[in-house]
Amino acid sequence: MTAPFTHEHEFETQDLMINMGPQHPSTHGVFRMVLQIDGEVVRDVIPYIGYMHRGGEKLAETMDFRQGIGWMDRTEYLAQHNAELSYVMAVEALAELEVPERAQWIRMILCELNRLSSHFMFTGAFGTDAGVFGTAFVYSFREREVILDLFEEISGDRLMYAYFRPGGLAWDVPANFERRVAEVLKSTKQGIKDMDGLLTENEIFRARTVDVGTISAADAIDWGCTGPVLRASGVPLDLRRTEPYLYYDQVDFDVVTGTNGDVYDRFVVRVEEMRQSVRIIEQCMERLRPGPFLPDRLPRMLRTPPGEIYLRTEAPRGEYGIYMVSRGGNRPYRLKIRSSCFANLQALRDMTIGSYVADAVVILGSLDIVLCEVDR
Amino acid sequence: MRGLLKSMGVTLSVFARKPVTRQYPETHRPLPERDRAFPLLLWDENLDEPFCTGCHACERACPVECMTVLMKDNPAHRSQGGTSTRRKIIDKFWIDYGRCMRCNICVEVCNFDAIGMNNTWQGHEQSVYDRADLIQDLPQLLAEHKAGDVKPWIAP
Amino acid sequence: MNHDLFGFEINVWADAAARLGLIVSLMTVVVMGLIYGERKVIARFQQRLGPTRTGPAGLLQSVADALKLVAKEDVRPKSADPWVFELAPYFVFVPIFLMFVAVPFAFHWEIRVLELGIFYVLAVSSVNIVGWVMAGWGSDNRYAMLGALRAAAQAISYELPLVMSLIAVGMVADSFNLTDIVRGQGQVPNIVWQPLPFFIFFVAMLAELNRTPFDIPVGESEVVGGPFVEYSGIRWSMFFLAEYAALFILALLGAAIFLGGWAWPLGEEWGLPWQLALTAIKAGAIIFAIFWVRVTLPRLRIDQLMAFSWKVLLPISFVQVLANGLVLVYEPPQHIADILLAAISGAGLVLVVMIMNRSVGKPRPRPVLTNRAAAATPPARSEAAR
Amino acid sequence: MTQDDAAAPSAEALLAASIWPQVDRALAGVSARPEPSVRDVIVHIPPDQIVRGLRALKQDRELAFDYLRCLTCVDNEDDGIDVVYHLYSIAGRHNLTVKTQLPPDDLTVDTATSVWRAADWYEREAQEMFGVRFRGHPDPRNLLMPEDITDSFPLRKDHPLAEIEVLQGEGVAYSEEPA
Repeated sequence: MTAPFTHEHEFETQDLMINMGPQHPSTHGVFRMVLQIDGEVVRDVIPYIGYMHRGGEKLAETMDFRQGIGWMDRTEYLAQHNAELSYVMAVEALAELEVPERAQWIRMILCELNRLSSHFMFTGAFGTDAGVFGTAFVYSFREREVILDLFEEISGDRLMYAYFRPGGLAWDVPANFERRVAEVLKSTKQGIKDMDGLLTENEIFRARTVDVGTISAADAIDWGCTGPVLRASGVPLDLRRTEPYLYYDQVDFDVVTGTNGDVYDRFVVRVEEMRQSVRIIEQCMERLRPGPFLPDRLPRMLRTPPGEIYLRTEAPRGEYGIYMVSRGGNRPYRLKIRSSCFANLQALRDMTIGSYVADAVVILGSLDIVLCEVDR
Repeated sequence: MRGLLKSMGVTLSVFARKPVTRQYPETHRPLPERDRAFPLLLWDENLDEPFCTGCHACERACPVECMTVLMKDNPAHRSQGGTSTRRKIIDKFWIDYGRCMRCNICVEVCNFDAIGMNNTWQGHEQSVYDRADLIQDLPQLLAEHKAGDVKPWIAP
Repeated sequence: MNHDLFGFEINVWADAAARLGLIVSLMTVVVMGLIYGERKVIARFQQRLGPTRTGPAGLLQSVADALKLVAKEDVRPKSADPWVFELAPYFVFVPIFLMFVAVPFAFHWEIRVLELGIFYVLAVSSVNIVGWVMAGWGSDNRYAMLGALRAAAQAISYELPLVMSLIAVGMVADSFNLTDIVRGQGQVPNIVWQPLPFFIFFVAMLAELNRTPFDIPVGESEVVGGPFVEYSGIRWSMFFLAEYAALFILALLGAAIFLGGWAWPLGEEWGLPWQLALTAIKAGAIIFAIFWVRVTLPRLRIDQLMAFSWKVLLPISFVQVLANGLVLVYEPPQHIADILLAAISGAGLVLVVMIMNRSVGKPRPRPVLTNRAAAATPPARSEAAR
Repeated sequence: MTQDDAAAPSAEALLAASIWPQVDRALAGVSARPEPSVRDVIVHIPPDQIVRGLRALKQDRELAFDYLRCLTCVDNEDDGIDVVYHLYSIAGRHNLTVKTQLPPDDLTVDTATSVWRAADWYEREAQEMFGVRFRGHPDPRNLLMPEDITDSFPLRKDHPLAEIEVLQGEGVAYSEEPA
């Protein structure tokens, strides 16, 4: 721990150490940071993580590939479909499974819907961090709820879907899927409009976020940031575009990048990404055809040949990578989850030093961390 | 100032909308057919015995090891002078609902369609004062389907 | 000066006691109503229902809350300063009650008519900051400390524009007596002549009440409730009683000083119920606006908040006072004076809005959308497929 | 972690078509051994040269591996511990996996934080989870685990997983695996 240092004013002052978290309301879970403040200005930040560490990587080594899917949900509880996707795609790549077309389209739709629900969660929580009395939170939860209802109709659970399987899906979507997606998208568009109108142009919101927590593109790359945090700095790194998986190379969408890399850009990039997700889903719905959702030949107990793969997909918070080492058998020899929040959080210290205490909260909110994913 | 007025306009327009709140304990949202609450065992009405033969498939597949299964010879089997076609049948079965993570794997691995996920609100509303009360034994697991309260959805 | 409240002669002390009792009971009922009202209104702004369980439509929610708070354990941290900690709520609470004395509800329907009513209200109201700082200091908690210092800085900064805006109105109304000010608005309310002071008053009121967007002393997401962070039970509820009572009183003051109180548009001849209703409607409108602002706007940061007070509101309120003084000293004909006052004040309001717009700047253009990513290097080369 | 048996017969051809020739050129003076894999090429570099190799990969103008995706370890039990670096170049959009094998008796490697700051937390995590010491790391405290646990490395294969206590069954003690 850095010793509190004194520095010269007209009179001698000592910096105040403030312990923010793990029970602080705006640390998004159990994150803790020790702020060293001089008046209202943050001199230093020491982040502490690990309160949610459950040894997930060790546990995953003991679970076979089907059991592991349920575990992936629990590492990323706001973008479960995306987390499952990385895992099952890693298994598919190792086991050389062909995934039927219908399953791929459905996966894409669900992942994008999940991105919407996750970004709604972000906009809501971020509004609360910026000091809107719950309104942004309630608006975005209203929309997220609609999406979760759809997920429940498809997979049976509201949060822990366990719906993707190596090779495809656990079962087919219900018959009224297309109608329901159209309904959800209609409500979602209204929700994005509400969210946008409530915050994006608001002068106070802009005063709070513009040029706060700025990080340059070079720094963001050096710290290993991904996702909207990196794109807000102007780096168009979107794995859906740079390393297309599923059928992302067959749909038309825009990679959203900001210009300044500040908190405001991170917010508007996410709002714009939500619009792009809606676009992607609409295109996917047009391309969705009936067909099988699992390969014809699927072993009862899936085993993979020895090998290793680092499989990454673009989750709402950035690159969600699964490094899977297989030595044969029905479970991974080693599973490393490359969490996007973990890397993004590293950059927090750089962003926060020199800003105000109130900014520290907003900057942390703009990273959109999920502590379960950070600590695993 | 324009942005502030726009924000105020958004909140005012929402003021005029209908509230979306559901009064939860009184009005339940209709659950979809596929909803997964907690696993329960199914009752074979034709033979008046559980479908479950105690084959341990679900117990072995459970990622959190929340199940305990014991089988026995079926006293109602044909060879014993009964009518049942099941040579073995479930003797004792426990599921710790407090540990279950509702992943649906037990339903998928079951060869007899003998276990299903409760898809009713009673399945979700399981609050008790003691964790030990969440451990369900065989009669409890069978009761709901036996009484016809639950029609679990099992993936085709 | 001392009007008879009940229409017949009674002992002075009995009269005082009766008035005091009236205040306390009125205050309690009003605060409970306000809390219920706020929860319901904010719920509707958020497409929710608000309290529904306690009593019909949740009407008894405040009663239930009060009972809960009274029954709760009154915890004091071991390291807190016992006297400062325990006395702080009273220092917040009592000044708010004292403010009630001068507020006119209707014609001849106030506790006391004070010649310098505005000064009295402002002087008394600024005492409660002592209580805030005591709460923050006595709690021995760094969040509380930070919140208390923020509260002190903010209260002092916004006290000045508040005073200046009311002085400007007092100049126009030619009196600091609240009753006289209200009576003088029988034809036209002061907001028409003095829109800028009304704006300053409204903003400063939000700051004095620690309401969004000026709720940095209690900001939940930053200092977790600020000075109250260590309080619980009855002491905590006293802070909130004081907060809502202050909300009510300042709304009444705003209604009386700027919106014509009970006098406009009905005049003095109409009966007491009408006048009370007018006051209530106007105060209610101000309170609704406060709730609306609270539910919509994010919180300002401390430096922006300070800058807004010292660099915008205070200079411009001085200019307003100066302009009013010039107009009134040279005594132009009545209608020209009126037009001048309104025009200057309106121009000032426009100026404030322009400054606000300018300080924030134009909205940034939408983020960059690239359909084909910038780098053209094909990725295929990097990967060796097995 | 070898895959010789699983590699396709034309491993050389695959490597030639991959990014390996450029990597080979950039890694002049570093003894590197390539290995084709399911997706990205793996390059093995001995531990004493690893930081030199990584820096060469980052600074090479054509390759420009400016982005450290992930850093982790794999416990190979008797063969020591692999440290695995997943690199990416944002401008060139190519990937590379770099591995270095640490012998079990000397789990020490130079820190990569001097190349990418992103390695900071990854190395701290690898250090507490595998017991690999990163020489020259600026802040080698525990990251995820309590600060006083420094002698136990949970992600190693020899670290036991806690038994699941079974609370039900014939008496509470029922825990044997049924036949």
